[in-house]
Amino acid sequence: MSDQATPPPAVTPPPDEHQRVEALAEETARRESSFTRMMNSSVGRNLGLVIALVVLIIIGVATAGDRFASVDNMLTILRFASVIGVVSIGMTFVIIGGGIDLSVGAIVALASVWATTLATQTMAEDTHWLVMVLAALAVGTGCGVVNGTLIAYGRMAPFIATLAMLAAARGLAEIISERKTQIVDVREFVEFFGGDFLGIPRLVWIFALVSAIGWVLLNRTTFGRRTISVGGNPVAARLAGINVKRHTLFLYMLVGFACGIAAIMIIARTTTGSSTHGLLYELDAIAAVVIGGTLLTGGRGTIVGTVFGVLIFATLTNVFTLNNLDTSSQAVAKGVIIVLAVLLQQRVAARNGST
Amino acid sequence: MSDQATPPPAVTPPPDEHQRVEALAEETARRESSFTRMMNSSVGRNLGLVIALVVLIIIGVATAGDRFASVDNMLTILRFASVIGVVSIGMTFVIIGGGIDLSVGAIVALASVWATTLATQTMAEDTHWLVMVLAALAVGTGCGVVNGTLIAYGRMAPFIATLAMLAAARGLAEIISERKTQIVDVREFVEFFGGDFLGIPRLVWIFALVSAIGWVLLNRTTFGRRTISVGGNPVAARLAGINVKRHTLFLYMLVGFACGIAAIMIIARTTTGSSTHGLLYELDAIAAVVIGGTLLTGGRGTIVGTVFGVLIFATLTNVFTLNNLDTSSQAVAKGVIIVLAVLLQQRVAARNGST
Amino acid sequence: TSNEPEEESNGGAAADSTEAPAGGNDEPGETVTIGFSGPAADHGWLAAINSSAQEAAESYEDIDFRAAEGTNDASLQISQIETFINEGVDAIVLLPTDGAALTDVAIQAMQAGIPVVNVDREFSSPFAARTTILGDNYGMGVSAGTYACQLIEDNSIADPVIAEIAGIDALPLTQDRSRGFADALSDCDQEVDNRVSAEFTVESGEAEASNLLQAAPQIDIIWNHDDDQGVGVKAAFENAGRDEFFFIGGAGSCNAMQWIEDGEMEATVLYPPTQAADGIKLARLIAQGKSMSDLVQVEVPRRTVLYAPVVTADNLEEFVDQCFES
Amino acid sequence: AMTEPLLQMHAIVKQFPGVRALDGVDLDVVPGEVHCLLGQNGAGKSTLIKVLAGVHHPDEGTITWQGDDVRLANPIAAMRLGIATIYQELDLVDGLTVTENIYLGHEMSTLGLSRRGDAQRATEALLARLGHPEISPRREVGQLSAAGKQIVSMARALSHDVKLIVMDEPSAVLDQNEVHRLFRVIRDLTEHGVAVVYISHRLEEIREIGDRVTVLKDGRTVATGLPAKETPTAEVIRLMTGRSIEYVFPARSSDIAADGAVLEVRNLTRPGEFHDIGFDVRPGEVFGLVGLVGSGRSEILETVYGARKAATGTVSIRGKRLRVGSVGAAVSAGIGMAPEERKSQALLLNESIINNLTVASLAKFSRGSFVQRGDELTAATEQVEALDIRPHDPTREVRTLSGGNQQKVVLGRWLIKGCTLLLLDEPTRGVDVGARSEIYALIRQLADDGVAVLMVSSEVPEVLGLADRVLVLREGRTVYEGPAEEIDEHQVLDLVMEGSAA
Ligand SMILES: Nc1ncnc2c1ncn2[C@@H]1O[C@H](COP(=O)(O)OP(=O)(O)OP(=O)(O)O)[C@@H](O)[C@H]1O
Ligand SMILES: Nc1ncnc2c1ncn2[C@@H]1O[C@H](COP(=O)(O)OP(=O)(O)OP(=O)(O)O)[C@@H](O)[C@H]1O
Ligand SMILES: [Mg+2]
Ligand SMILES: [Mg+2]
Repeated sequence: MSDQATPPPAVTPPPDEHQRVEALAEETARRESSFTRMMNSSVGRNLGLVIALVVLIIIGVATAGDRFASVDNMLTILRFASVIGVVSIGMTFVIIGGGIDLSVGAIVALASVWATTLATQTMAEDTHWLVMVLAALAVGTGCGVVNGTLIAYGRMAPFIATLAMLAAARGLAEIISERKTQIVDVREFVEFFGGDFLGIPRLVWIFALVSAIGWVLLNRTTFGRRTISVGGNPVAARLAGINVKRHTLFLYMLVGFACGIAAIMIIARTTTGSSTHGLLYELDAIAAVVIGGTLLTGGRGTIVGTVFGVLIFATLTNVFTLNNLDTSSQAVAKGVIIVLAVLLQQRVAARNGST
Repeated sequence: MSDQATPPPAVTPPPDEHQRVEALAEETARRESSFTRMMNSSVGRNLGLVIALVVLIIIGVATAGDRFASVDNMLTILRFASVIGVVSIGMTFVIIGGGIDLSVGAIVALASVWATTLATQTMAEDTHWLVMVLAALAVGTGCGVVNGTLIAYGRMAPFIATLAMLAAARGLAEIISERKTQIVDVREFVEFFGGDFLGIPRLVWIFALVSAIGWVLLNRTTFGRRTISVGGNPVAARLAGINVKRHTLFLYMLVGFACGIAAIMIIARTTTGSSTHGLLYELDAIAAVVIGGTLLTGGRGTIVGTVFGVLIFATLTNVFTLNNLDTSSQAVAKGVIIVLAVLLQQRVAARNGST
Repeated sequence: TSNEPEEESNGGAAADSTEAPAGGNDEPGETVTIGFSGPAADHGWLAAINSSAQEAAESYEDIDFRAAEGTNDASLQISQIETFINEGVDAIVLLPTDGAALTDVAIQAMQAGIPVVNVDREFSSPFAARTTILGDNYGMGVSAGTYACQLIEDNSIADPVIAEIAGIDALPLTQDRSRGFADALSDCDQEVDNRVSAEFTVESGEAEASNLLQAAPQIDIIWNHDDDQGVGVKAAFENAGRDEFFFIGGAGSCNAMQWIEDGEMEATVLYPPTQAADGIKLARLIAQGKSMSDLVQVEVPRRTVLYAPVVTADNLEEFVDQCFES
Repeated sequence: AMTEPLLQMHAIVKQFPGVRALDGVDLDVVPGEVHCLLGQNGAGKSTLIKVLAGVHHPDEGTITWQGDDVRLANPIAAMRLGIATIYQELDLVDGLTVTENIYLGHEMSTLGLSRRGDAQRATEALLARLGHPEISPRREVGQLSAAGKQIVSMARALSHDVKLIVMDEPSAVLDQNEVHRLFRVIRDLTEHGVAVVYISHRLEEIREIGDRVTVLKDGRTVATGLPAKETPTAEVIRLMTGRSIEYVFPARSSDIAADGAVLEVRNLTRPGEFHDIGFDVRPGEVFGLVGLVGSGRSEILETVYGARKAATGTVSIRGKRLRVGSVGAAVSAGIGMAPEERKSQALLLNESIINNLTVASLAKFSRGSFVQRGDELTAATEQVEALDIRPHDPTREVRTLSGGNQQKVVLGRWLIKGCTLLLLDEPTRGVDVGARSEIYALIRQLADDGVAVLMVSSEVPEVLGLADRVLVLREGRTVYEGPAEEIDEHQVLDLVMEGSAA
């Protein structure tokens, strides 16, 4: 700085070299644009998963032929995928938001039991099925509020807070149901949710709907974008004036709500509410989400990836059963396949420079 | 900048402004030094846990009197704590190192089955018990190698890699044992590990030993230091010349080895190897570690905290049993107590300005 | 299984859970503390086990009942038994998560002078229990298999497709049931064509069954190990609109009995959870030094194996009041 | 002839556990001025502006905005008033696109649905205004260079309808040419009556862009409203540091071993980053890499260090070839590196000074892999004294140190290990005048002790002043290599832009 010497020469607007770099970047982009576009589209980013799923389907057809390829079987797979799928969509948001929820399975159980005891005991026959629906959703969201409050405002580690909820919710479910399976005698309910629409089970429709809404929510709304910032860089989010605590609370309410929906679906599927519903959903859901390419550290993830993750696991189970594989071999195969799928996904992603 | 001409004057160490700020800080530090020291000692940092444990014990004495306070009961608690305890120590390292291992329970099962089938089938009667010990340790470490390789060199998310191992290891355990419980007829083995030493069960000695070694390893060795660096800031660790990948591999080998020890302990405890051993150990261990104040994000944690975490859970279960609380209420109570313990721990920690 | 040439009594125990035994055994005696530990009540049948034990205990004011947290972790259950030993209870009723794994601690109890009543899953040593009440898992499979053979014969089904929906595969009891089923089938030169295993839960039952139905487009006979998961299995049948097969159940829940009555189920093989109640009653007798007055022996017999009868529409009313809510 | 003030901060006090960061600060800003905020590391500048941004709440003091007192409960409140802030630590979300980052918190949306088209266009306009139309609004911020991110932060500030923009060391990651571009934007703003609070450790910038200066020391205002153009630099430094530093570079030592080079780099290439780079560094020599941001300087350093894999070319230490892409090999060959981004690449923020100092040389302080904590402590204490790292308390968590002292810790790490070649990437980024001259002296001292130093800096004068020889890069290619004396700042600037002018 020194002397009050010569002012800097009027530098003519220097063509910044960034122009070069980025221009170069742009150019490269343009050259392979169509390809790149595709690659950066959700499908592209999940190409590895697509491949994995396709391979699975081929195996299915090869080993089980029409028994696999039949429409009925496809619907079976989808119906099976739909319940855990809805939970996984909710889980995706929590994980992108930098958290995790181990209590989803327990919440599903509690919600299912609460809703069905309403039907079977409190009001007996004359329960309108809407009451059950509302009960399930309310219970699920309620549990989410508790989780969210403990984590956002009580500053508890999500893992431990939701682990506590896991224990508490299942216990409560057992107490309420007196450990008896609650059979639903509200036929309208079962018929409505168990039934088909345009030849496709309503459960599958619900899953599709939830996924679509989830996708829009994550990619097209301020809530979704804020979720990414809260998970990716909470400090920046706060500096940007986002109420991180409240947003976190919302995230756990969201997954709780999803569990409520899942509870309704499972009641419809099994015609029962039970404290044993949703066992180990937490692991299945998280696995689907992570296989789908969402980072457990938060800040990155896709709904499409999660849907693929769910479908892969569902198809896997189905193929195993069709081939009459015993549980143990299934477990081993499952482990190996998870590894292969993820490695494949990584290699492909790396090749496309995405991730 | 200009005049590079003038020679540099002997720059006298400048009275940097920090002198004030930091001097002040130092002063404050000195004032409460003794207190601070204590607070930063492992015990201090875990004061909240100490309190929680004490409270539990008081409750135990109040509700169950001598039935709780008796030496036998204490040993029962410790014996129960020791198996999961050993696993938790290993888990502590992985988590501080920035990872997680969901496969511990499955590895324990596989190691127990492998070791016992060696004894019951391959060599029948004349197996020397050392063979079993070695088998268990080898299997555990081997699984760790697989986990570590997939995570460090295959760049898989620890959660998903170890989840795959969970499935695979249990499946394998079932296949090896043909789903039959393997009864150990090598009496020396059972008598040695099941027996007492100085009136205290050898299982408890093992737990104590493993904890002590773990403490030294974490706090007094280069390995421990590197673990903290790797978990705290992998990039910095790498640029400081630490071989992060290899270290990560070692961490998973370590927890695998711990699982091998745990397998030996559970064989001694149950006189059997079974594919159902170690069910849900992953959750229990992680819960103990996290309750113990270790950050799931890595870079921070204490062995002492983990030990307290383990003891708290074990005592909790024991107090429940003594008061013959029904399972469901126990689950609910457990959830509530976890929350209270953690919140307490946080408040105390906050008050001491630590964490 | 025990190689002791001890006297066996069949069925009796199952009966006395409902109708109170004759004689003075129900008159209050000295108060005895009985510790009970069973697996996690994670499905209906086990829940019924716990509750029936609870009820049996409450029906006597001279029983001080202690129930430990149900668990599937052998290690934890061992520590619970140790706790009972430390407490010095008068008797222990134990339904082990795994018979072999709990044997040593049971022996410790016996050596500590605490009689152990072994329920359902048998210890690996005869010295581990004062008396043993077994549901006969192998026999259950045999009954189911035999009945299946009979169905095939009566309905003269040509090369029938037989499916099995097992319970948790990792459990020895599931293995026994499947083995019995297979053995019985082989007597009429049949075998299981499709097999899946659920987890005793309604949900898993539904999931596995719906996949099974896809695996086998046409089925003649399905044996489902457990009526509790059977609720889900039936839901799957309805979802898929399939009912071409004979549906045989297991355990004998009230739901199953209802289905049989409504003709929605062919039969179910009884596996009464009341054995826990029997366990409590016997434990009380042993602890009070009484005998089973409705037996000739002066002492409580060493081993009781519950018979696993097949309940069909024909003999339903015999058994319907033994059913358990799940 | 000042109009009535836009902002008045009076007697602001902010207390952190153990630290009184602000101890009665006054600041007043009038519309259309560039108000420079000066002070050493830890003086409280960032804290003050965080108070102004509603991030920290002052323990005492008043804030007056356009005449009326205000309480800034949260960042939103400040934004609503028209105060926008560019923070020192980049405050962007890697997972979001440029557009999304710019409008984070005040998204363009209807009923929660993003209006992506509008935002897209608005972003393009903003970036154009900043002279960076080439940055694609759709690009993920994680893919931008440090400089690129800084541009986005600026666009973010401009995206608000602002009366006052606070810039906390915006030039730290910018090269001269970027800085001038930034200044044009600032002038454009002030012409429209927007006020700017500008923080920087580069005093020459203050003189160029500033109107008035406020100096902080020890969390107190020691001078305010000084005319930026007139006040002599020496005076400013004296106010900041409470002493007078001749702001110059230590003399070069004449005796650079003419013999064998320590480091030999031959046709080093990483497509897209740098091409066919070759040079030698001899013992006792300070060798500087000059170039614009993005010219690949960091990449070259990181490649020499093995943190990046060279596509082609070789790196040799004392004639022995290094294994490609292995940091371990480099370190054991005696190379040390102080990377570009201190916090994210070098420091274990939650660890003590000790652990940070010894992390690279644990082997040295361990017997049979048991850490000899005694030896460790002694060595660390020595370094702390030698480098005058404040506080002189090796057990302090590095997180609580100021930028300058953190940088010293990073250097100390390699001094303790003792290395033959030291790679320094932006060694004085964000470091105050006092600490700077100390670090300069330290670097020269190392060289005189026979260490070879390879340094990168975006401040051309710094490189020219400190280095014996320099290598000038343009677009990843060598355009000049030779003694530093034989080339001056403007020649360098011409070189790095040469040809592309038009
Ligand atoms: N969050 C915090 N917690 C505790 N102490 C803090 C915190 N933030 C800043 N400090 C302390 O307050 C003092 C002022 O910090 P500040 O960042 O404002 O200085 P600065 O002038 O911005 O320094 P630099 O020029 O390096 O950015 C320093 O001593 C710093 O250690
Ligand atoms: N993480 C990244 N992803 C993609 N491109 C990057 C990344 N980091 C840097 N680049 C690009 O690589 C080139 C060199 O980056 P960089 O800015 O580090 O060079 P530099 O000369 O060291 O400049 P600086 O001194 O500011 O670091 C630039 O074009 C930059 O855009
Ligand atoms: Mg600052
Ligand atoms: Mg750089």
